[in-house]
Amino acid sequence: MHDLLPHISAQLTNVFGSIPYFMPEIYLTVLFLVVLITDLIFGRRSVRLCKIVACTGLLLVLFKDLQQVALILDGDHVIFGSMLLLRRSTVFFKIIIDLLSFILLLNFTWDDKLKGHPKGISDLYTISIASILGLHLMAMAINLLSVYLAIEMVSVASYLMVAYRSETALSTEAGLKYVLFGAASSAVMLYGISLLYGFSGSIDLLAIVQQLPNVNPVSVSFALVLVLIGIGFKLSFMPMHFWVPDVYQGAPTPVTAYLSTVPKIAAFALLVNVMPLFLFSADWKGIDFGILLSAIGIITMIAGNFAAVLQSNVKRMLAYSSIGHTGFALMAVVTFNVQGLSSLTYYLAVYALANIGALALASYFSNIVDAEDVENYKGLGLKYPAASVCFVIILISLTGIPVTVGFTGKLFVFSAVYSAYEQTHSIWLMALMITGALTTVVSLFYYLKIPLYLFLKRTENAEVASERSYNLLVLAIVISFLLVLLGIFPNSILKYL
Amino acid sequence: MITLTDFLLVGALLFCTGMYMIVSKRNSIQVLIGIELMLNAAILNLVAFGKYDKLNNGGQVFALFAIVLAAATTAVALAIILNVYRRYKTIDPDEIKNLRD
Amino acid sequence: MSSLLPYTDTIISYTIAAVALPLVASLINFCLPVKSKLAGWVSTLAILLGCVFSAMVFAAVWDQQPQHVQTMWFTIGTTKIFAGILLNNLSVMMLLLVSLIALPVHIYSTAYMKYDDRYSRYFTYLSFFCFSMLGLVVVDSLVLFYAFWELVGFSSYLLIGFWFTKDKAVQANKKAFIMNRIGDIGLLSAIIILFAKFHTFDIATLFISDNLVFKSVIHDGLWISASGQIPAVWQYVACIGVFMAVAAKSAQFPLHTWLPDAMEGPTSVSALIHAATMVAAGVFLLGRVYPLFTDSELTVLAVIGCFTAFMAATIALTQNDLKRVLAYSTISQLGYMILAMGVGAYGSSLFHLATHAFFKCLLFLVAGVVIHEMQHIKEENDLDIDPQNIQYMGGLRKKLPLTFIVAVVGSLALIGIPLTSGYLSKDGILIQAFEWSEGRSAWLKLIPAGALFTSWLTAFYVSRLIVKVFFGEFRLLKKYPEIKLHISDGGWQYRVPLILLAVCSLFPLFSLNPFFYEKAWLFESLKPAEFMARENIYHTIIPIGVNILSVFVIYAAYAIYVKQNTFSFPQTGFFYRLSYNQWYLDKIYRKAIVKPILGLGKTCFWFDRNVIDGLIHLIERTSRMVASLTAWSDKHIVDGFLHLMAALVQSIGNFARKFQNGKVQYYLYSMLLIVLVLFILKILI
Amino acid sequence: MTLVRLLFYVMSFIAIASALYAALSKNLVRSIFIFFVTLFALAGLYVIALADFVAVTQVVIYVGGILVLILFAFMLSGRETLNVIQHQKGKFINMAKVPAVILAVLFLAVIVNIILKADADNLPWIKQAIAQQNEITPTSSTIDNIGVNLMTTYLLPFEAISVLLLMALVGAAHLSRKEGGA
Repeated sequence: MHDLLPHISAQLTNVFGSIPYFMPEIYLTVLFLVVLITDLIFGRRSVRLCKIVACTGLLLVLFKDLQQVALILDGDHVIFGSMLLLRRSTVFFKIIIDLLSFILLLNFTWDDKLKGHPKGISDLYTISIASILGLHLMAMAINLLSVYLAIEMVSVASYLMVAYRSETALSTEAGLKYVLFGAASSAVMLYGISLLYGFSGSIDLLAIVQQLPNVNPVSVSFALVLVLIGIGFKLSFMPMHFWVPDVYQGAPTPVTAYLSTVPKIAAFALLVNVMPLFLFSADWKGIDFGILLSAIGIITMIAGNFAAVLQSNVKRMLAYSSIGHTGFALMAVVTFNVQGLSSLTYYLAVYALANIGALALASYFSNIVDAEDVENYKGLGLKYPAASVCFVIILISLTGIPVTVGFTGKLFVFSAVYSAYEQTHSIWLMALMITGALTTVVSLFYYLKIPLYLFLKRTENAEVASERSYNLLVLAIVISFLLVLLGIFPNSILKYL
Repeated sequence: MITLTDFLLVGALLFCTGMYMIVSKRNSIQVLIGIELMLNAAILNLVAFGKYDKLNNGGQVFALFAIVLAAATTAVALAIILNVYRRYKTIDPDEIKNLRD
Repeated sequence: MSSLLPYTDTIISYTIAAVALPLVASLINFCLPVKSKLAGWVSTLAILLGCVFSAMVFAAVWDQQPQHVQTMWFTIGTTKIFAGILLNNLSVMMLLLVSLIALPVHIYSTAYMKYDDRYSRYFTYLSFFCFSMLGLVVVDSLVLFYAFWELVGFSSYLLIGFWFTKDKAVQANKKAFIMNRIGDIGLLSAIIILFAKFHTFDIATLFISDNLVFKSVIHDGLWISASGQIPAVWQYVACIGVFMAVAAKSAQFPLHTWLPDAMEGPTSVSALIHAATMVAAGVFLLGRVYPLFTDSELTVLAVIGCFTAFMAATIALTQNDLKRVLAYSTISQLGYMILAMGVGAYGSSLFHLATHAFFKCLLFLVAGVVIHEMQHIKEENDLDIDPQNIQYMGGLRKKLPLTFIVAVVGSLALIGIPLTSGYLSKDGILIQAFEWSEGRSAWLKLIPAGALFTSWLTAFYVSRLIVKVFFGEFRLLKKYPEIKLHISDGGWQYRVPLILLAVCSLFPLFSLNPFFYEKAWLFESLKPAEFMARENIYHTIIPIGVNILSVFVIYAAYAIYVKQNTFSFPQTGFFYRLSYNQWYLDKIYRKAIVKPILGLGKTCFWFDRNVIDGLIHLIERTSRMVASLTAWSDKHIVDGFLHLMAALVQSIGNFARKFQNGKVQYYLYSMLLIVLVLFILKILI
Repeated sequence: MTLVRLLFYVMSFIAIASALYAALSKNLVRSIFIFFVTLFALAGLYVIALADFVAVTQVVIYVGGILVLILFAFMLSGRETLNVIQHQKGKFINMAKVPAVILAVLFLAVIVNIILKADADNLPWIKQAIAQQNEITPTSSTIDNIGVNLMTTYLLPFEAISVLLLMALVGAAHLSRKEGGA
């Protein structure tokens, strides 16, 4: 006690000084409590109310995020005793996360299957708000403790969301697989963290980075790889991707949309934050993480895209494709430079937008004609032209064909990697680019499968379902419009990144 | 004097026992116990090194957080396992494979 | 970069208006109900206004200072990407040409598609196509160029498969799509290489004002320019890429096969896209990136163009499907344009592009009328015939007089008979090809010879077509004597476009002097600076030689196809009637001239039967062989390649999927095992 | 000194042996109860590592919380669950387990290898800590120090974890309650 007495006031000043930089998160915490209380007071009839509260609250948080843009003009801020870091890229990641989360929260009640959940979905709002708080922490964490805590927070929330429809077998099965895989990964990660702490005597990333060169490189590599497993579990890159198809398929569709986008963005933000751990000087004798990540990226792209070709369930196919996209985004990470970072942000944002659109349409078709498999999409294109055209646009964007924003996203990543390649002439970057181009072609095969079934295959039954999910349709139209618009004017976003 | 390496070795043994459990046990609850073992191995490491971090207590505080988080995860996992038992009448992870390629 | 002339802004806004109007029309039509008849007029009005704007732009820019404006589009890293509009002679010519051709086609379509269930969709697509094509010709950046290139392909894809309930249309659609993708890959790689080499996408900087490409040289296996040097192989790859794109879009060997199949689309679409505009995009691309090609690469172009022209012409000889014959003739004519590019006749190539657009569009619209009427007969009498098969036609000139006249004009232009526009442009190509081959190796002399021969073949198949359709007896009537015919040229929506295009196919639009192609104003503005004046013998010999022989060939065709069953001239014979109706009173004239001519005709006929027919059969057999060879390679090599790819993808996919057996512990095991192996390797090594 | 050393070996032996038994046991209930022993032994080890507060937390949360939770879990789910879960077929050594054994043993070899390579006792920061007397001695009390730290340096995680626990509570309650119940 006496050792710390002199520091207490300084520490407290630090804490109070940090609060202005922490406003969105404080709002989120309050929002969490408000939603929770609304849920408790109004019980099962509170779905609408919870939704309204959660969405308005999130808009407020978004507003606070935007205010933070002004705060970072004078440089980076380390807050709460080196727990969190607020910097330019973090703020943008947070804005993207909140925007997408807002769409996703709206989306929850639009899926008939999830809406029909007998226990009501107001708890889902509580859980997802807590999860968004975790995502915020993840995007800012620069301390092993905050990293671990944030990952766990998001993970626990995700387990709950996946298993949420407890009345269906598939949802619980997905939940079981997810929780076992996730808990095991986080245990492995914690072991790695404990070793890192042991090797450096600190849980602060910057202090660790300074200490690590004094330790045996192989040991350090081992600890780092174990930490990477925990992050990789959230990012779902090879070999931590095995859970993805099962979980995405089993989870309720809006939850799949949630899982496949925002945690991924936050995890990339986290990976960027902890990147200093993986950068070593040239005479480093341990594992070269640049090469390791490149190899992982290549294998992930191949595994995801090639396996997707053979899928018939739409959600499962999108799951594999999201693995492929992770591999592609990793490509931007391994450039280790600013341009790579901004292209990564852009790519992730547009990927997430398109993926939400695709899953919203999957929800839409599941609502109106109970179609889960590509086979069931036969001939729907003419009966539901608007939705089908949107689907095509969204898939074109996911593939990365021009005029849509997916193309510019891929182009930025490629150009970032290429400029890095021109400096380093690393064969791995070249291999990444080649794999990226190749798998983009491969992805055409499975993405085009959906339009193929929608428009070119004939179907016998001609009836048109009367009940329609207009909300989802509007969402899809807005998203596809955005995708095209941003594709034509890429600078409108890019100049801020 | 008990060296740090001794603690680390004990931790390593526990970790590998836990790992054995998570890949081999035919019962989700035992898999969960395996995970707890792995967590405990990590906590042991943290505590052992924490001895040399008197001022910041990094290791010990981390250990506390890890214990609490383990409790939360376990609670969630058990809730899910119970639901799985209701639907499948088994909690053998190997038997629960409706979702597959 | 932009010019400071005061009217620049006006010109640019006119250009934008011309390009954007069809897009607006397309969007409006998309919102209209499917069967709304308003759609046709919206599109037509848009293209009409576009045409006016294009004409104003054309008048302002033609032979004047090129206009170039651009604005910052976006930044990648430190590279700024600009977007803008580049107007020079080439692009304003294309701008005007496309809108000018599109206008009659739009008018025609309002009648032609009248009874279609998806009338407004058709115009949505058609306007969208016009927008993409117009955009393509004015943009200044290779990136935008590529985007519009894709859009052109996409809209053509929509239109070919417009009747997607027909299985053949879907197949044709797929084929066109795949072939065009191959070309797109080529174009994309060429663009990337150019960007890597010169760090800009700007067409003006690359090829026109700074002409970086032209200033770069290939030396010692390196491609050198001010911005650095890279291995010369990239230059070849870029050229191959461009060529792939050209070959796919402009249907050159070996990527031509999609075009004849693309005739499954509505005929008006064939007229606009697959005859006049889209297929010209490849030639236009060549025109844009012309400085990229070195001399030897141009020779390759010439060889391929010549071969394509020849091959397509031989195939056209034996086709019975009306549109198919025209499709092959299109391929053949595109071959001429590529050939012209290859021999350095840059101006002639583009000139031919312009003239060809008019007369080929005309011929397709004629085909549309004929097919429409045949379809009408078919439906009215409930016959089981193919309305496109020329074997069933004949003698239609009496039923469709206007169609017949314009068809003859179009055909003569296609053959290249004097007084037509085709004569001006095509003979220019032939003459320059001969000039080019001067002093080159004997093998290269085959190129102009081949082109010359092809032009006779052209004369033959075109005459055959016309004769079979319009002359002789109506063969269908012979087969089913009881059928009734209620056919006519159609309403003004048919007549006006036909007349308009027919007038444009004659010489006055292009040159006041009907015989010398050098005098055509279009050519004069496009020709290279060091153009050889009219000084050598070719300028006289070739036109005369070509045309005299062409006339014989036309006659031969006539003789074969009208009179094939009789040796004496029946009363319906052309010369017979000619003499009876006009020269009957003049016995001397008849005895002195007609008899010898008839005698000559007989000799010719004998010659035909024994020599030309033999030749034709030989050619036919050869072309059949070529065709089956192509089919075989399609089936075994291309398909085999695709199957191999599919199998490869499948096996990799299956490998990745093998891990997904649904058992979560297995997943964990795999994950841990991979980490373990990594470390065992790390520790041991 | 030797007594502590002896205690360490005894505790370690108990911890590892009981963990192994829990791992190899077919009977779930037996497995859970022997896991108690492991946790107690580990708490002892924490005490030896001079982390008394962590040791107490371990006993309170793990033994008192998690294990009771696990036991409750299948007690609540009915008698037949207990029977189904308890009875597992198979021999003590099963061929199907061999890959798992190989994995675990090889992993152990790798970890031991890297631990020995790291040479934990001679790490620079530890030497520095000893030199600066930043080392917990058996006489010093750590609890107040931890308390102060939790309220200052680790305030953020401390608050964040409360949100996490609340969320886990809401979620777990949602999942376990009967359908149709409010």
